[in-house]
Amino acid sequence: MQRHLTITPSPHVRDRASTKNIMQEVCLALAPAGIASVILFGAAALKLICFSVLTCVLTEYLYQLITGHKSTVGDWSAVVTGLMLAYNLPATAPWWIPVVGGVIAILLVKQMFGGIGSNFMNPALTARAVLFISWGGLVASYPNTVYCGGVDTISSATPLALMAADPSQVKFMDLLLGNVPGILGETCKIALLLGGAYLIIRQIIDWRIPACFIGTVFVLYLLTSGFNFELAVKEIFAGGLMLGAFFMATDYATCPLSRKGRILMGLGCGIFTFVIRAYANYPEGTSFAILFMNVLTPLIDRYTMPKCFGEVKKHA
Amino acid sequence: MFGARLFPGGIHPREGLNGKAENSGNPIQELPAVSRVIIPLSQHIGAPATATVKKGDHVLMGQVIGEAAGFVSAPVHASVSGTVVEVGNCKLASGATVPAVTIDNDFQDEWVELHPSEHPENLTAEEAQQIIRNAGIVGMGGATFPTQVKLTPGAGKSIEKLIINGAECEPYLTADHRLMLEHTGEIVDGVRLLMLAFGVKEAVIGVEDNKKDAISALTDACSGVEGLRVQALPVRYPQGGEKQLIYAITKREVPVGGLPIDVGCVVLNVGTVFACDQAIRMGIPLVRRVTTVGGLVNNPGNFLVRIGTPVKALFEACGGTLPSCKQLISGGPMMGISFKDTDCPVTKGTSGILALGKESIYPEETSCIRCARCLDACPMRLAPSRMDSYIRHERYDDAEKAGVMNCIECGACTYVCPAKRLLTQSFRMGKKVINTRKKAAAAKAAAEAAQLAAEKAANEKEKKEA
Amino acid sequence: MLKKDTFLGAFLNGLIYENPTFTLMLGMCPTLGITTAAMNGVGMGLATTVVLVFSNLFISMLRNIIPDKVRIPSYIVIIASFVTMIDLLMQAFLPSLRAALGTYIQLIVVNCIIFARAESFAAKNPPIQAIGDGLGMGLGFTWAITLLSCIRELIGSGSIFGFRLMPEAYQPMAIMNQVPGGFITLGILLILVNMIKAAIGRHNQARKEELA
Amino acid sequence: MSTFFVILIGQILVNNYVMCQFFGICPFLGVSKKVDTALGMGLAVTFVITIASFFTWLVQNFLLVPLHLEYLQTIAFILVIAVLVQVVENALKKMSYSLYQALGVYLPLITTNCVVLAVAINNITDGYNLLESTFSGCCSALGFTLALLLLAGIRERMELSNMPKWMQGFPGALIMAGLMAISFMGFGGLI
Repeated sequence: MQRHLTITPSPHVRDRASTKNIMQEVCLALAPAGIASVILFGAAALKLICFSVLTCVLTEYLYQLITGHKSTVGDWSAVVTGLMLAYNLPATAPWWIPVVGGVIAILLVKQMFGGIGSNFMNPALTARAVLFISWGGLVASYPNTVYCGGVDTISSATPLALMAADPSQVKFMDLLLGNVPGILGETCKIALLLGGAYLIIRQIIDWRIPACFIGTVFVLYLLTSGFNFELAVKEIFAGGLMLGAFFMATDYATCPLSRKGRILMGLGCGIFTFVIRAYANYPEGTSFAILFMNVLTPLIDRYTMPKCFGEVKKHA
Repeated sequence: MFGARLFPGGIHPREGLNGKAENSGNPIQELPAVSRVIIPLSQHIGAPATATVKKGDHVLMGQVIGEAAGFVSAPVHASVSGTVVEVGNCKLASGATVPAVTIDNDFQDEWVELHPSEHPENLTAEEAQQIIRNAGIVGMGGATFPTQVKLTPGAGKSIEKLIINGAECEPYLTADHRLMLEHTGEIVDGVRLLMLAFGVKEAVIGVEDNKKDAISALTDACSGVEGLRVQALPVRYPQGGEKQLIYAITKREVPVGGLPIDVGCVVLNVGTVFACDQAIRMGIPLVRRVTTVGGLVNNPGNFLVRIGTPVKALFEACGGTLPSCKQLISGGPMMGISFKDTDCPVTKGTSGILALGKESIYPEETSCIRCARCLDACPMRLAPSRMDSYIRHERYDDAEKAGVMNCIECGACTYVCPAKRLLTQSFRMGKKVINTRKKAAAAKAAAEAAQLAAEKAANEKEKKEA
Repeated sequence: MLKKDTFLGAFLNGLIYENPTFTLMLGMCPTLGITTAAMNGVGMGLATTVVLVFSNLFISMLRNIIPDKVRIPSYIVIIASFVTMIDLLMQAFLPSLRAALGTYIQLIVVNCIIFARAESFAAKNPPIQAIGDGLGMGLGFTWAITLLSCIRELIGSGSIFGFRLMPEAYQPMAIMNQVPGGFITLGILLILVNMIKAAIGRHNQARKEELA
Repeated sequence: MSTFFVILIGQILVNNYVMCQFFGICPFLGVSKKVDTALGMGLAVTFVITIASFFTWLVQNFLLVPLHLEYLQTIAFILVIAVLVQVVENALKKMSYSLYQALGVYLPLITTNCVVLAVAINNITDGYNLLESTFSGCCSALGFTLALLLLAGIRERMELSNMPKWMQGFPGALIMAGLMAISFMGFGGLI
């Protein structure tokens, strides 16, 4: 009877979900977009993904080795960061771009603030922004797909830029399948929708963020274009909006905790994406909008904490 | 996918072998009396009862062996007839050492003279309170709060609604389920008597709808009773929490720091109501209860056990634990206490005894990833991850502001945490520290006030003398 | 360590021990604002040093005359006068450097280093030490921001003082010339300085223990 | 109207004095440990800058320019600001003691906050009229407050994370500020 019995505090059953399998599921959800990018942009895409993931994992491993922390490489979070970083690069980027980006993402943004869960900005997006600002020529050039001119040719304009001139120039089917110039992960919307739907069904991400995010952008375009439905639909299917809304804005560490806060996060991302897309220097506003909302997140959290059960009645 | 819910938060805890599904079909069987029972005198919240017997005394079944010591307390009765062999201490499953009376069973099952109520349907509130108090009835869902205290609303408050807790939301436990099936009549009768005695117009029996047979049985039995109805509740833990159940049924929120009576409700467990019925109709005090034995045992079942029976007798009746058993739990897997010593007695609050496997062993804690699952799971709408980090950084004031004192320790946050953080554990510790500090502060303030008063008095005296 | 109330002591204190940038964390705006090129660092540092020395000197000389109540406006007037002089001199003789430094020259007046030294040192010490302190603090500030600007210029433009040092293939990291680069570089530099300090501290501690 | 909108967005987001131009870094790093104090400081600064923008514009256009004393701008402005801070402090003490208690401790620090002087000088350089100057001053100060609040929020959160020892304090705050500044760069070219 007494053999190897243990005493632990309650509760005595735990859910099966762990950090590791959540991250693995995110990787799984990211996989279709990765496969699509290899199909669309060829071996160059695969090379960048490998470099990015390897750098992230290695940086995390080495940092923890040097500082004497227990290695958290096994939780797959570095792999997720690596994938997201690669998805944010054009296929023409040289090999050292994901390497520099990976080091920045893991070291500067994540580990220096205490590792997983402690970073206040999305590592992959921050790294992308740094690369973007530093080497705009290399990171902000968008190659054509294999099926449309070939990866060697740099497109003159992304769908977003084309649409600014005339929405009918861009075919909806091309947007959906990803046969448009752009960064690796953003072009194939079917793959992204698939991954996003998977994450929502598995309840890994909160549907409120992508729904509010995409919805806000859609509504704003509809309103400002005099109810040009075609433009509004194409706008939400163009650029990095889907990638950002499903995979970046929903990053646990950098989005608000409460449901109300998450709705605000989605709205804020949507508004800033629209504003930057429509009026600022950069053709693509998703990443900067998300980064800005990341910075706002602690304040959102502060003011949207749910009221304790029973506190509402007291004031009424 | 998202599941219906009638209260904020909540989870669906998973079950292992011999859970509700396997065990709810096993009828209640009476566990044969054991030769020696150890009856703790502290089986309730409040002051321990004071022993009224001494070594060598002969006691009868149902005889008072410990008297309630104060308002928030409950008497304790002998569950067998026999000879008192020791008035000493015993260890409970929680590890606490409490005073206890050990009785050697003479197997005569000789009852003391029972005093059934002469007019059960015309009891006054005071009479009913007295009967319940004398019967030693406490909350049998596990909280063990003396029932008559609950039924004594403070000045200016009245019981509008009686809510009967048949939710039994903890995994594995089926004792209440079986009780509702096999003693439907007594339970409904008990509710009716309480309604009459306390002038309550409305009563609701809340049952989770994984107990369809119990719901239909109760509904049938209720049909003749005015103001009493059965409400099926979607399955969700912790539906059986007082505040959650009240909200699920009445949509009233018990205010922070308040009691159910503040919103006109009193919540009683079905087991408690059954015990009340027994006490009023037959004069039988609380000496037995139904306990589930489940998990990794050979033959799980629901047993009518005499209070004070060592837990090992239950395991023996179940054919022993399976080799894969790693942990024994008293109570449900979410809020129960793990224990090693199977000599500890079954008490009034023992709703179940479980044997769990390696899933109950704690995995290693990792960093919080801010997934906010704990926020979604918290039935009190708290932010567990945040309170946890306040407590771990020893910022107790902030933790208190964040509402840690409202935590009901249901364990839902800890259950869902993918980083496997020991949230509930941390809150228990934090609450303890905050309470200790508050007590210290109050003591200090009282001392200062006393000193001030003394000085003032001295000053006045001086003045008078001058 | 030398005592602060000698000229040399005050000088070294500012230069190293209580370096305004790395220890006192004063004067952050110019430290970050103009350090995109090494030359700017030197120019800003020296301009600040001149103002600091003269304001320290004057405030120290007048320390027994200025009534306590109006000391802050008085200091501000003294400092602002020197800043205006430096500003006008630079506009006349170093127009390109003045243009590169922009408003920051005028803002020397609110540089907390100068104000802090006036308040906490010059107002309490005789002129010689005050000059020492001004010189030490000023040069301490100068070397700190020059170091910072060298790093930023090297990574952000591939050169130092305009001389290309990085190989031809190196692609300059433009963000170093912008606001984020400034903050992050100083942050990392500060981490390194703190680590070196801690290492020296441990070393001294060990030696002390050895001696004892 | 559109000028005012441009000023609003420009001073708060695009040309945020702290995040995009490196002004007022000392109070930005110094008073950003707690959101509550950051808010107090932000409000005090907003109050002073708005009034200072108004008066420095008057001083520039009705005193310095007519007398051809533009080269005394720095001295004149800093004096105006120092006097203003003093006046505001005294006035607050008399008029609203609760407000004085809330903002009082921050007021003396404002004299040496370079945002105040920088805003005053830039208003003149940008050729704004009196109303625009005052509005721009107010918006700049709100931008400063925003940056301060954001950093304070992040620092409060980071206090609860397991940041390595060597990151705590100023180094961490600087790197946080740097990352924040990246997020502000997206607004480039908005106006």
